[in-house]
Amino acid sequence: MNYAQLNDQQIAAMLGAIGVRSIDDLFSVIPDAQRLKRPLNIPDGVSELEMLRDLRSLTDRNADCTELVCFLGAGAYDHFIPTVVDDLAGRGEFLTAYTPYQAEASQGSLQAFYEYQTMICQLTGMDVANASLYESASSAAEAVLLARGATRRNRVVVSLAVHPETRQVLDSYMSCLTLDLATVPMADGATDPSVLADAVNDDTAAVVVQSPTFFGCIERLADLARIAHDAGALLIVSVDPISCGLLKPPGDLGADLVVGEGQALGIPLGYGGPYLGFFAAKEKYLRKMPGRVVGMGADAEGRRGFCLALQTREQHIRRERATSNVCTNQGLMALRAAVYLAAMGKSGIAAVAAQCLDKAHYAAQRIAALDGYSLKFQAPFFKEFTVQTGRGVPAVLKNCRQKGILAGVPLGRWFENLADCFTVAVTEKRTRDEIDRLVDALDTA
Amino acid sequence: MNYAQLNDQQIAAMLGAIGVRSIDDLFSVIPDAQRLKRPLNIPDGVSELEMLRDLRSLTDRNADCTELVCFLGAGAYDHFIPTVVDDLAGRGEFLTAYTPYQAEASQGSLQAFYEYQTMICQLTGMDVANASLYESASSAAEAVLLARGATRRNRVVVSLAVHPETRQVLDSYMSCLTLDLATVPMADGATDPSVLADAVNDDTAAVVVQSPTFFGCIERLADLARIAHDAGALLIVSVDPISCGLLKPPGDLGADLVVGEGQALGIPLGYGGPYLGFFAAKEKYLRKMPGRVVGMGADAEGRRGFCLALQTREQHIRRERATSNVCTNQGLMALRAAVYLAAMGKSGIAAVAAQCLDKAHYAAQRIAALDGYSLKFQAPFFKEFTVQTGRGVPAVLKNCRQKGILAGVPLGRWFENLADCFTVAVTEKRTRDEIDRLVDALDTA
Amino acid sequence: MASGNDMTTHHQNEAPLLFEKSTPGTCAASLPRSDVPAVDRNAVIGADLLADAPPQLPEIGELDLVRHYTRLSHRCFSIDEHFYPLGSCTMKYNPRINERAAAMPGFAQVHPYQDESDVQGLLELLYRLRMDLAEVSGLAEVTLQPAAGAHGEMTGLMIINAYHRDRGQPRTKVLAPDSAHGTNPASCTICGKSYQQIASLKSGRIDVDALRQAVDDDTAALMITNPNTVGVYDEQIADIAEILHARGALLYLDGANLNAILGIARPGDFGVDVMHFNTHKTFATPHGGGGPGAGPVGVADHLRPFLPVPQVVRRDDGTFAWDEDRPKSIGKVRSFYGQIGVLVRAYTYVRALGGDGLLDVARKAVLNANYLAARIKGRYELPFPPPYAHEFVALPHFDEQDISNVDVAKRLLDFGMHPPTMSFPIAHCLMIEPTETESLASLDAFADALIAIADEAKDHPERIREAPHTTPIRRMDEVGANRKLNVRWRPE
Amino acid sequence: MASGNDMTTHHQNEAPLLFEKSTPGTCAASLPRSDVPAVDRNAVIGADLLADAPPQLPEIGELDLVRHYTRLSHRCFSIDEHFYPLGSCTMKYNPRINERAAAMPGFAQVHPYQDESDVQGLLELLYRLRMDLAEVSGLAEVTLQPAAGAHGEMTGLMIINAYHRDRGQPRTKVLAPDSAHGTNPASCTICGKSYQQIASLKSGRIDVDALRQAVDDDTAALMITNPNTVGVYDEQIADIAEILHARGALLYLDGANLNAILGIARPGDFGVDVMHFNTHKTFATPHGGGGPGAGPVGVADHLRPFLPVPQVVRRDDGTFAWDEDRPKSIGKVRSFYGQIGVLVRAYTYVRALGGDGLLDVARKAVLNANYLAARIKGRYELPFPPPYAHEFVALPHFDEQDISNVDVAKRLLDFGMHPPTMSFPIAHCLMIEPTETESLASLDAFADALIAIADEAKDHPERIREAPHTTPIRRMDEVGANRKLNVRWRPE
Ligand SMILES: Cc1ncc(COP(=O)(O)O)c(C=O)c1O
Ligand SMILES: Cc1ncc(COP(=O)(O)O)c(C=O)c1O
Repeated sequence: MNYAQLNDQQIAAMLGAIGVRSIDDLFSVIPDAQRLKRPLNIPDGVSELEMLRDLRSLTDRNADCTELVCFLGAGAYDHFIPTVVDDLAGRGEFLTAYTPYQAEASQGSLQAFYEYQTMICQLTGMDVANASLYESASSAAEAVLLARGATRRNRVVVSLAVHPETRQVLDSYMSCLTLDLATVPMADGATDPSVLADAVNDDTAAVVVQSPTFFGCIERLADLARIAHDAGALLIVSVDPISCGLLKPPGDLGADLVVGEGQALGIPLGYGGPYLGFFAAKEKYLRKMPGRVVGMGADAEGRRGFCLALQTREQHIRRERATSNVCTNQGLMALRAAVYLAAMGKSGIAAVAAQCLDKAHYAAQRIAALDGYSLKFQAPFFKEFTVQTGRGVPAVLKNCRQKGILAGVPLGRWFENLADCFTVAVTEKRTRDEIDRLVDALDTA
Repeated sequence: MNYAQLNDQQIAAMLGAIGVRSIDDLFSVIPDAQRLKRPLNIPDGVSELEMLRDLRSLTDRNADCTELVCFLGAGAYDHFIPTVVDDLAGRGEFLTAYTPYQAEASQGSLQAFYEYQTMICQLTGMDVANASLYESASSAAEAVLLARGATRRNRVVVSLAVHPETRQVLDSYMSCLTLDLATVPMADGATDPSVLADAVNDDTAAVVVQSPTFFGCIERLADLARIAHDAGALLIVSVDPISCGLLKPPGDLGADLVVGEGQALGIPLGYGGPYLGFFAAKEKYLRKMPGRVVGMGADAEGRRGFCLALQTREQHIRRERATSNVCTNQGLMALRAAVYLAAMGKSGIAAVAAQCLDKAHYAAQRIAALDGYSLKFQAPFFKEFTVQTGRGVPAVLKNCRQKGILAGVPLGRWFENLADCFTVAVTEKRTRDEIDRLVDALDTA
Repeated sequence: MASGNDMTTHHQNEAPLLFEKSTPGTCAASLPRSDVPAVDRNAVIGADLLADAPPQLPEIGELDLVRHYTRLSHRCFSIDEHFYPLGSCTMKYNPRINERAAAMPGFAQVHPYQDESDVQGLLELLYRLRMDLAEVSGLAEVTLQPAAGAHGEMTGLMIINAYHRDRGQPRTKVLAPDSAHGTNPASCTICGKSYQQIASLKSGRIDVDALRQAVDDDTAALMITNPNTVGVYDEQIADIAEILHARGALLYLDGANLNAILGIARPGDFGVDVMHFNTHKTFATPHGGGGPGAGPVGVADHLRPFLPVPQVVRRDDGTFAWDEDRPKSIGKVRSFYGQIGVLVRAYTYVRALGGDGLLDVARKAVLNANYLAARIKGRYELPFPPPYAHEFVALPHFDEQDISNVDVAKRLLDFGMHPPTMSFPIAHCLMIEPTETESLASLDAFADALIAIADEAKDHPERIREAPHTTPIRRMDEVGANRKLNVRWRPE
Repeated sequence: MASGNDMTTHHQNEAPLLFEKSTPGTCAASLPRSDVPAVDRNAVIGADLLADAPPQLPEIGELDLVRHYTRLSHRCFSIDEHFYPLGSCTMKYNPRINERAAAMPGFAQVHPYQDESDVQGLLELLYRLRMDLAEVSGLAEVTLQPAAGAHGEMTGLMIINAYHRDRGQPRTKVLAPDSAHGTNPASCTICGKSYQQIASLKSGRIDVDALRQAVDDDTAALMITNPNTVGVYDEQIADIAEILHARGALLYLDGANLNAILGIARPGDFGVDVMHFNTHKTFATPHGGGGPGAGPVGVADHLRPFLPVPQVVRRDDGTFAWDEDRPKSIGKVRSFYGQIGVLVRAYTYVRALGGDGLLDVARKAVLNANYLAARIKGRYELPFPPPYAHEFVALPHFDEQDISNVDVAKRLLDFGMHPPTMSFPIAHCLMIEPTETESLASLDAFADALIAIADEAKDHPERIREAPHTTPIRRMDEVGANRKLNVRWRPE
């Protein structure tokens, strides 16, 4: 394929207008020694039909969640996505627009992002939100950087119950900086408040927790907020946005910064990306926030309009003193989340959350009643829970997979002491029949 | 699901504004005896997720041409459709617009149809074209009605080499009218000119032929036109639009009216519909054409604009004296064809036609070389040809199907004397490897 | 693109024709290189049959093609963006899930001549839809074959024709009230019937006395729309059926307005012998800028022998099949089986809503229409008394200012709303059908706009007469376009 | 919707906020009824953890939702409709086939924790892309993990940091020319590096003497863009690399402008140690109104040990896997593996074009830029001498009329064209990158528009200063919006 649109006569005329004899002449500045003297070693281009065949030959070797029954979670969830989300967010005008620097030419995307920001605030109970970051883990890292700047402190305390990949990413981000990262252990699948209280000191910039935790348990955020705030530290909460359809939002429980993975909000599993990092904060941190923020104002004639706000925080203006280096964000994913949230609305999000709760508890009860399986933790959970089994996790999961069921995420990879555990996530999309099939498969494993 | 958008308070307020107490009151005019006193016996409504599951359970029981290799033709062809066709013709603005009666609100669709009309003329070599009819067979019937009106004659001569379903439809249309339908036999897969000459008389309104014929053979249209015109009859040609990428168009060979199946122009197989009946004519029949026609003109300020032209031919104005009863046509299919033709362009349509020709001939040669198979006809063919076999057509086709190949359309259903034949269509989409697999499957059948 | 007209919006820039953008040598599509030997064309085809040059189609690169059609799409009003209260057209929301359904490869990528065993799921879908439509209409059997409403009318008339012939009484006359849609008389002509118009009463209902006088032994049928095109349910319908049946004539129902009575009253129950459905009205399949639709036809028991072939049936073993065995059938009215993709959408709609949901459709469609009527009453003449069914007729009475219904329609465009149906079924009227899917806010905005225009008629009549002001073109000179016909582009 | 502003176009009608359209009780989505018992929430969760009420999200029916976003989409400029010559952003055509590729269930519906055996096709795709990018860049190994260009910069700097540490020589300073993109210095900060700016010469090239002076034993790296952001290929690059390497420092290439040298010159061959790619520039993945992109990072051989984990690898048995075994790795920079859907698009683009096609991209991108420059030369100042790479900088010199580059940009909107990049990399400039996918007609229309504006600056300067005139809003008061911040809606 070739997407250029010039024919030979046109090229000749253009070269004439430029005043050179060949396209090669335009590259004359590149010294010979710096040139590639052979064709790129990349297969020849193909037509659309061949390309589709190639892609199909690749997808044929993937087993996807339209064929399998997915109980995997751990940060990526098989929630239902209304058809309108694809159709509306997929419109070419949204897809092929750039960042809305030219406000007058971008009122559509700007308004959509303003509405997105608002809905993220409504979900999380926070005051303000940005227009997206890459995904949850790097958003958590950005939150830590904000906390460091806001407190001028250099220690960060992270709960062991935070997603291990998030902790890994925090590690990488912190490694270049003079920032201490301390991890506090957990009790019953959630942060142990007494250990946390000991770990937090007056050089602590932030406490980072996740709720529900990586193990599915709901954190008692109010207690954790008190501990953080008592020490002058910020509480950073990574939250499952779907859980906000049912649980008290972190903003009501003392969180200073709320981040999280927006994938659950209308974004396909996509093998892990592109996803959506959302970022919400108390009002006072607005000017320290990373990423783009859309504001509402007026045009020269006083009509309502939208534009990027607080650009002076950003890299293209503030350069090395910017609040973050982020430039390209996840605009289209934020749009998807916005369409999803607007489609669901107040009652829809509550219904999704309620069904997750009911179905996860139905599954947990039935699994716990099986011989050789038990629930690892007693703390309340929302849509995901940790199962312990003496039957050998890999064998159990493999048996389920053979029956077309993705039964859970094994924990041994990250936690040696939990090698006999796996987490099971149950979304509103799962049917009782599918859960029963899971239970049967586990039983016969 | 429910697509209404009113809540109870709104309904109450609306009833108040109307001055009735309940929605039931609005139906008070319907006498009790005329009412249905029970709920409709249609299953309860379902959510989107359940609906998708239901649809999936149905499609799971269909074997489609993305899994099978399709050599079926006979009026519906598995041609390549560029991705842009779906994306552009599928845009909501096109999809959910009505017939462009309000010109100022419909410049987009009007221009697209004007361009479609032009490209149909460019393809067929005709002067004018309408903005679509239902599909090829009813278009042929409309052409016959035009010819009857134009000649005030009452006999129509149809070649046996015209698609049998087209002939059936002509039969139905004619059966209510005082119109005689005569069928002329064929010689070597095409219309027998000497028999045709005898069949045409001075009450003959039109001669209807198809090229390539149902059996794949290319008609000598110039000869047929001479016979028709000598008797004062019109020549109506149903043409494969793809063949016009390579063969002399009917307009250059004397056709008065050209119709055909536009499915090959970017429309999916779709089990037979919705398809696209195109209709082109010599200039002098413009005012007698059925269906909508878009014209170019100017607005009040002299800018170029488009509107429906010659509406006085149509049913909403002329009622029982309209040129046709057609109202809803195949607008979106015409748009698909337009996008397809514009995407392919002059060189693309020539390349498609050339590959059809080459691949069909490669397949025909290889099949003819097999033991027990021969080509039924000697006349030149384009992308489709008729194979004769002594091995039993049903068994042969079944064997191929078991190997994932849809080998051809058996002719016994329509022609007793051709029960040992089937037609094979080879589009540009088929690979040499697929053809070789077909040949192997036939060989081992 | 960069026209000299500097103050126009970017949406209003000229949209050049494909042909004006053509650049030789460019192409938006690509094909694999051929992997078979090239034949000698002169040898296998013969020079006399080969074209001298390929057809002179435009040549456009992919980006410019995308821009072209994206821009054209922005020059269309559509349900997806605008309130679209076209009377008798039932411009309800076209659910996106229906589009997804129709695009599934198991429906969209199936060849019509595949063996029945390859398409059991699709045949079951068609069978279910056939049964659902029979249930909705109260008729004995439904064919899914006709391509649109008018095609359904023709099919119905062919069936009626065959029925009378079969009884040895061929009949030539078909009646319809003056409010009938233009396709009714046109379909009569295409079926070789003579058409006779029956007067309507002031109330919009049919003049039963006139009907009684018109019906004779040569009357094949009456075609009626109920609720009719002025938005009135004609409760005389059972009597009308009786009058016809007494003389051996049949009652044909134009089902365009079925939306108003879904689940409430069934044509089969009030005496109808034949009817067509418009899936693109009642069952939410998109209009596509003109089509495709689908026009299934339902018939009472005595007409079943005459239905088109093939019919989708369920065999005793539970499999689904096409049945050709109907000796008295009128035959086929189109190739293959029907507008399958449209029928898939209709099926999805019916099943998603369910029986209760369909009833709710009728109730809210009627509520919305009556509410709109109530809101504009006093400012527009409503020639027929309420309550209305799903639509109603309004007359702008601004004659003193020389403002026509067309002017009002064009002015509505400036408010971002599509006008109602114009001058049908009575002269100078607006025929308004809001449908059940509109929100109260949209209804109110439309009523407000109509009232604002009525006000404007006093203060700024020229604004209305010169409307529209804000569309990509100003008012189209349709007379001029018809006088100097240009229906295709040609190189200069 | 029916605003009082009667003369505006329907595209320009107010677009109310979702929240202003909210109607309690309506919902665009539907869920199956739950088929499991409802739990006692207070028992299993506890009242203290339960929300008192659901979040106050807006409540909208499906039709109004579709209308809302359709309308918003009409209020965006986009490549699909407009010429969009944003310098340094490479706004080329985003092929539709790439969207189809990314949507295939085998890519889009896969969970990141599925077993490798379930995703062999996808892993092979990623592996191929990894190798293709290495080939394009001439570097030893590529990671696909970073989420965008800036994220790639950060990843690259982390790698550089780890490298110096590993050699026992931690270094704190990073240099970059003054024409560097803002993300370069910002990425330094996020990686704890101090940032030092190096002057550029009049020719747009880096001042090598200044560089030589700045490089010391604490210099971790120089970040450079080549061709740089003024559109000039800096042929000193090999010398620059030598200067750095001589002092143990590394050369980082910001790959934003890779489009200009695809298949012609490779960073790895001219001395680069680390670079990032922007798939959403060079490899035609859509910008999506801000993102997502992807920022793969390539490194020379000596930096491979430090690449992020996991890496997609091909095992000896021909299967594909994620390799975590890289003891000196910087770890992970994001969760899971990267922007997979974006990478699928990039793969599709690379493979569809092939090696030759990529070379053709560079040649035509450079041709188009130089042609545009030639067309406007004389009317706009071109501060750097040609030939240019894929982009160039122009200065509107209408100062006498008090017309700024921003005014010109806004006026371009009235011509239906998106403005170039503004005031970067030098003050008051327009930075213009047409890309290779534009037709000559589009280039000419843009040149004509710029020239028309230059003319207009003499005759009607106010038209420019007051532009835009034709967009949904007139010129936005950005200062006011920043002064009175409103970054979320709240009920009155
Ligand atoms: C009352 C009535 N009858 C018949 C028709 C014709 O139906 P179709 O357009 O589907 O052919 C219409 C369509 O507008 C109509 O409104
Ligand atoms: C020269 C240059 N470097 C870096 C970046 C940052 O890349 P991204 O936006 O993908 O983070 C950009 C993007 O605009 C750029 O133009």
